[in-house]
Amino acid sequence: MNLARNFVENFPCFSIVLCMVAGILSTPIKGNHAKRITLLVVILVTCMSAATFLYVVSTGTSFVYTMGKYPAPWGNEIRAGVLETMLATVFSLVMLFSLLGGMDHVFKDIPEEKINLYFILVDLLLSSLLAIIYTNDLFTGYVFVEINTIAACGMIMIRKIGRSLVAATRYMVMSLIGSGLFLIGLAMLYDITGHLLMENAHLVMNQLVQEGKYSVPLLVIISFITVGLAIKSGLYPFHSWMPDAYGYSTVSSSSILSSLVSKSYIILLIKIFYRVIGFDNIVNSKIVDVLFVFGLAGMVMGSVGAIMAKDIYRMIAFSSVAQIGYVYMGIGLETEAGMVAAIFHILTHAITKSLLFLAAKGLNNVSGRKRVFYALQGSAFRNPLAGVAFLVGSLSMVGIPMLSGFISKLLFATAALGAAREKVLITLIVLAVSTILNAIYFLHTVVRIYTPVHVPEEFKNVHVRVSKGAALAVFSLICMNFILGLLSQPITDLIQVGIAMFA
Amino acid sequence: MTAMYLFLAAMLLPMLSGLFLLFFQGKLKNRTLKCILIFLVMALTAGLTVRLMCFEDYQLVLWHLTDKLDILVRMDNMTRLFAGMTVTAWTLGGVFAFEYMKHEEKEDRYFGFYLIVMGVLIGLDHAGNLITLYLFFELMTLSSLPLVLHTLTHDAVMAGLKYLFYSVAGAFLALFGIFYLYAHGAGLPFCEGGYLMVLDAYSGSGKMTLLVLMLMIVGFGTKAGMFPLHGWLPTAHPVAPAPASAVLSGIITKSGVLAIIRVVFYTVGADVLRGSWVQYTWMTLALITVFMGSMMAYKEQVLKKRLAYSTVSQVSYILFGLSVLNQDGMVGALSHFVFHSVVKDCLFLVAGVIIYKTGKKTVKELTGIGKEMPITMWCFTLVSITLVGIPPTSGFISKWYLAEGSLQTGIGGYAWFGPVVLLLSAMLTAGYLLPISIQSFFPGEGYHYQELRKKEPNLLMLIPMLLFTAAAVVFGMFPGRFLGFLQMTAADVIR
Amino acid sequence: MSSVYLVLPVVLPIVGGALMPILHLPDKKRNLLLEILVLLTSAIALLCVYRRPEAGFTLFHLTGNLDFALRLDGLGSVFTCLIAILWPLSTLYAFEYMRHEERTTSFFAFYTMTYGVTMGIAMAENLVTMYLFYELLTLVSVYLVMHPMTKKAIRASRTYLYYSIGGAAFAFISLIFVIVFGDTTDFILGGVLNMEKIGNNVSTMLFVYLLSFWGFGVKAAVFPFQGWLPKASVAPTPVTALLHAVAVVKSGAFALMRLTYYCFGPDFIRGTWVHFAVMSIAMLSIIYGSTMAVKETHFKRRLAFSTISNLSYIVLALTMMSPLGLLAGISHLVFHAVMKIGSFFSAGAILHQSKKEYVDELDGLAKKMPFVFTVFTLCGLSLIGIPLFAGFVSKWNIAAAAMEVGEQYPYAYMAVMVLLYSALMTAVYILTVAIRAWFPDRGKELHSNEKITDPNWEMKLPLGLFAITVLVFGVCSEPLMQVFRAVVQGTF
Amino acid sequence: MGPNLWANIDEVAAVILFGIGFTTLLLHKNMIKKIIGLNIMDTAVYLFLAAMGYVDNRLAPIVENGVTDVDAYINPIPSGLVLTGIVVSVSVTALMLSLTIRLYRKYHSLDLDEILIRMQKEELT
Repeated sequence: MNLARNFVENFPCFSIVLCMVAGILSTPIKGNHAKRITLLVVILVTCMSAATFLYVVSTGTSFVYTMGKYPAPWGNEIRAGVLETMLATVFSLVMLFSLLGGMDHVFKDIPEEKINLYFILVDLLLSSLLAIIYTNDLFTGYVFVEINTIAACGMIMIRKIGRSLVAATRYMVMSLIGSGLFLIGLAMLYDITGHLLMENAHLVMNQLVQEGKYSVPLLVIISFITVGLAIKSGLYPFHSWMPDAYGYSTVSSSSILSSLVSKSYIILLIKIFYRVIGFDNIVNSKIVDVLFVFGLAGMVMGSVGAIMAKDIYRMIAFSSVAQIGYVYMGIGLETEAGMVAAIFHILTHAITKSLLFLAAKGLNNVSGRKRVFYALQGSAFRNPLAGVAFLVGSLSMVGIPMLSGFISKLLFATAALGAAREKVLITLIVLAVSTILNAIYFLHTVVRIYTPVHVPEEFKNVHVRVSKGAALAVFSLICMNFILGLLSQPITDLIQVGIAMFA
Repeated sequence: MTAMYLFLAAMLLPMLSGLFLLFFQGKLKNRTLKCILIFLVMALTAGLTVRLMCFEDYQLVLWHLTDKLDILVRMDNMTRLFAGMTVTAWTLGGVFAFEYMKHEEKEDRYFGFYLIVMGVLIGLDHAGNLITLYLFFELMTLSSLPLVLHTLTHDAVMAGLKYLFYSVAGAFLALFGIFYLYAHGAGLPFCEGGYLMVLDAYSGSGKMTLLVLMLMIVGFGTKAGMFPLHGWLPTAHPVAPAPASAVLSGIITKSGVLAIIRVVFYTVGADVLRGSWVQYTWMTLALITVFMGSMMAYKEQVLKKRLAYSTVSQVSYILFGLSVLNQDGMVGALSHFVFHSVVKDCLFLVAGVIIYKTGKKTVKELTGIGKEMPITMWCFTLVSITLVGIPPTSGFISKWYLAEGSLQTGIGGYAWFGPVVLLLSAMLTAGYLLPISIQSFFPGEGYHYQELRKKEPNLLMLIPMLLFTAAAVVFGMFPGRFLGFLQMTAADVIR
Repeated sequence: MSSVYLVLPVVLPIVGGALMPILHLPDKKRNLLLEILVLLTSAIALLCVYRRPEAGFTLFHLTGNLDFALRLDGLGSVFTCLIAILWPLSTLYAFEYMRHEERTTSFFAFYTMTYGVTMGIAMAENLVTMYLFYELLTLVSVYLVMHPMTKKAIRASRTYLYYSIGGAAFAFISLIFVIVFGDTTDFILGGVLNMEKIGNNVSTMLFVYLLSFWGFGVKAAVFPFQGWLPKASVAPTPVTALLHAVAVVKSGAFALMRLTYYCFGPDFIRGTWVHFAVMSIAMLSIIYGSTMAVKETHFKRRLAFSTISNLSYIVLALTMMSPLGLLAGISHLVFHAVMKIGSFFSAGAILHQSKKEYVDELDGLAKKMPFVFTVFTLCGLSLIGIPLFAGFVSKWNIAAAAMEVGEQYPYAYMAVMVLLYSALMTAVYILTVAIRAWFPDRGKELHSNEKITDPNWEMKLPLGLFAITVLVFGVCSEPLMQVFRAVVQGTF
Repeated sequence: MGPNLWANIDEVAAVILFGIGFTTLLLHKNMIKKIIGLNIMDTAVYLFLAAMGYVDNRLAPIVENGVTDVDAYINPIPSGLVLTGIVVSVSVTALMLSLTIRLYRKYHSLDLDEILIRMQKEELT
């Protein structure tokens, strides 16, 4: 038993390493094999994360896994609590489904010789994601953030069309600025605390706060770190790169990027809030209110952008701007309920967004790959599965009960009532407004794809047969959506437990 | 119980036979037979109504519409008066129509609705509480509409709509009052002198009640062509076929009067109004209407229109008589109601005869028509004199009482101002009626006697006219018992 | 009987409708099957009302203290009966009407699903469930609006979609507040708010009530969110009649009843600024609706405007915040359903038989199709509120309620005035049609040569029944009123 | 403030450098300049770290001729961080450069706005 324990405790670190190894292995071999290896790895990682998750839930405590032979406060640690493991599981699942769903497009979009490279990047990305989720060491966090960025950028630019190159560039620049700020923030943090491990830094931090020393540098540090990560995750005013980056890379990339990568930074941020600086200190420094305001702005402006958008991908991309706005709004509520809502929404959005991207691709395929809306007229009848997927995704985003979107809306709203008085009504009203905007662009598209008349002649009798993998992926994503929508109670409970474990 | 069945019979018999006639339009080919049948129905109804009038006063609940709303009929002097007048005028008008409608199309439709309205009116006259009154009031509006637009010329249809919307608007004004009064316990049957004062539900809401009463008076006054909602009358009456317009201004306008009587004297009680702003406004409106009506009539050249305007002014005599809120005024009003109905019926019938025989419409054309149809024009002249109110005709009596009433009120201005206006308008009446008969009998120069040929109508038309004329004159000569009846009625209404 | 049966009336039509497109049946078979399905559902629903299970039935547990649950209380039963009786009739009518249309299968599929969803609204035990079905109703009924698939229809359907979802979004706010500040989300006559929990948030609460009043009111087309309704009358008549006279809009009014009397509670709102605000909103929409109806010359759209004003009668009655008001609201809810569906079906029959859509084309048409026009005239008179017709009774109730409230807040007298104004307008826009049809101007009878007749029995039967109902309820509404009174006192 | 500032002159210099790099990366249109800015920024951070970790008159943390006393050496961790950081920044720079090359090949320009314009043109055609 005890042995089994220790064995399970190796899983997090092992899965990270496994991904890297897979990446290295895939270097010399051909695309097809790389694909198999990657899928295998992702599945393995999923299983391991799930196992760890169950294990942590059963023990009810988080565990720390020391890497290398140096103990704290020096060495380099990995920490696995309920939240981390759950996120890891969900992320790797979504990753798997996004890959499956977009597989045939990967082979279409990407030049033959580059395919194995693509899968290497995927492996790298997964490993960095896991690392960011698990890490207990700030600097490791930074390193993997960078790796994450590089991998993501590679996944965007691997498709050799002009726009994706430019998008990659802009993405790169933005996130480099972000990581620059993050790095300097870390450096200063290290400067005043003298620690890189989260617990120890936290201890010192509390001490400093009690003594009231370094209040100004502390504020600077918090704002640097927060702003840096916010920029990287594409909070509203810094979203300019998003639409192109998501809109023009191959579908798997865009779904992975939009649903996982940008979220991983938020998770790191939350982690730092709780485990390093301490949530009370964060609240005291008014930085969160800034997040709140930008979050609200994002909720509205993102949707407006989506309404303006000229093609379906950009529309969905803009909607993720809005969704990230939701998450930051939740964080900005400064309550635990808000945090729970935010994290739940991260899950919701991860699932729904990837579903939407896959669906959009499927619809776009039967519409002559035209990047215009009218081409989509009636496409849901040409590709029923994609149609249903898009329907479910949209409804979830609009927040129809029984789907995950409704629950996160519910959580946000309930959290809002617990928040500071001046935030209550504004939050609720902005929620309502952004719901209406969501309805406007998503349901408009739904109506369009389900309109069997005025269909452009050339697509009248286009029919596409969806590969089993894609079908499976879409189907299971839909199921996950319903599961989150109907059985949300245990999940929210777990999230609460996880946050409790953070402290 | 028998009363109930009799009443139902009296009300439903004409209605059902009317509906029957509507359903089988043009099926009954033999015209004579049809006319006889219709006449029988009307006569029978009249008989039944008279029989009902002979009963003691009674109240019957026909039906519970909801827990608060009852359909309730009631027999009292007011009912007797109005019901009696109605059936008489209606039957005679019907008889006249037998001949007149020959030159109109779709006479079956006409007679059908004519009968239905008769039934409705009987119901209206018997109405025993506000809601029943309102019910029959609305039904009357709707069912009398086809009579107005019977000719289906564009004017007729438009006039019909105008009539409809004015009446409905008025009815709704009144309905507001009914809502209000019911909320204050006015669900009970009418009773002489009103009962609202004594209810405790009423206590304290005096101001609102007055306002509501004003609304109701104006609302019901619409049917009676009272200013400001008189606009429909001069448009609607002339376009209808002559017998229709006769009963319209003879009887249907009076239903407005009845409604006001029922509200003021049988529900709220005159004391509530006496001396209030409502009474003054009411009197003023009545007087305005009296004067304006006769002015317009004086200016009008089309005969039927002129008569219609005259109706406007004459009916307001009645309203004025009521508005003074004393017994003499009441007597005057009621008597004028009877006389005016008789007279106005007769006048319209004459106009009808002229149109029927010669097709002449405007006053100018009537020069010398007295030579062609002397009897007709004699009727015309006599009743005109009555209407003007030259003693010893009936009109004189009623106006005398009206003047008496207004002098008794002792309200500074009105006391003498009322009679003055009445006098003025009497002169105007003379001015717009008598010249017609004069020029019709004395065409003067340039009238070609050689072209003269008798155009006297047949008996079907003559008899009604003659009867009306006779009535007008006789009432004037021997008013005694009739006035006694009226005084009795007035006495137990106004204490 | 066991509360499990409550699920059937909701689920049967939804599933049945969903299956329709899958088993490709020939029209005749399909219609038969559908009619049977609908009748069966209605039967079960009525049975449920007749032998009413006291307990509710929880479909499943959502989160926290939120579950999706069905239960029949007084108000719910009334609405259930209304739908259960009207739906089979209009389905019958729809068969004939849709005979020559395309895509009938999908049409009927959604038509039937809508039935189930509406049942769900009627039977919802708590606010969350009602919200769920409220959203679903939008989604299933939107196809029916866009069914003609003309550009106009699609645009109309979009407008409908945005309005309703938007409304729901605001209604959602109230849901949250009730969850947090109420003892429970279940519907309890007199409201569930917990004053301790509210504390000093009363003003916020009132504001939220206003928001959600508008939110749910969107479906009931209260001012200024009435825009979608006239647009939506491009839909086939059975839809306009049933959805925009009964199912959808009435669900809106029903939701408002639930919100006002079963969640917030009239006592909470009576006398506050919100009370007068909502009253004024209702009055505004009455005036707007009836005036526009007079202006409108397209027959069905005219009726749609009339629906706007009549719905606001119901809302106005509700806003009296008194038991009498609720009673009046319920009675008008029922009676208006009957008479409006009657007049809509007449309009549809006219459209279907003679292809005439505009009021000024109807001169003398009554001679050709007397039956339809008789029905229309009767329903019309009832709409105006002539005594002896159903409409009068409900209007009387509304006025009575207003008068009662007027004692305390004289502002309510305004309500009666508005009522009478709109009654006059109703007279104008209904009777002009009737008179044109029965008594056309000379030489305006355009139809002397056209072959136009009354429709066949499938259309006539519902029409006749509606006309009869209007008359019957007009003459003896007392038994029904007793039921309603029981509902209002919560003793049903 | 004055002496305090002088005492931490390295950190101050680092922060100023960081600012310069940051603005260059953010505002310059030219890709190459952006990259240079990026490097300046990173270097600034390394300077900051190094200055932080440096203790006067001690040796670099490399064990020489057997001196194992901890006090003989400066704090090794910052140096470690710097090394790691350099690796990261090098790789990032490489990536950026490769991107730049690709962009240049495609649009024959290094100016980002120019590139955007040409891209739109290309899509229109």
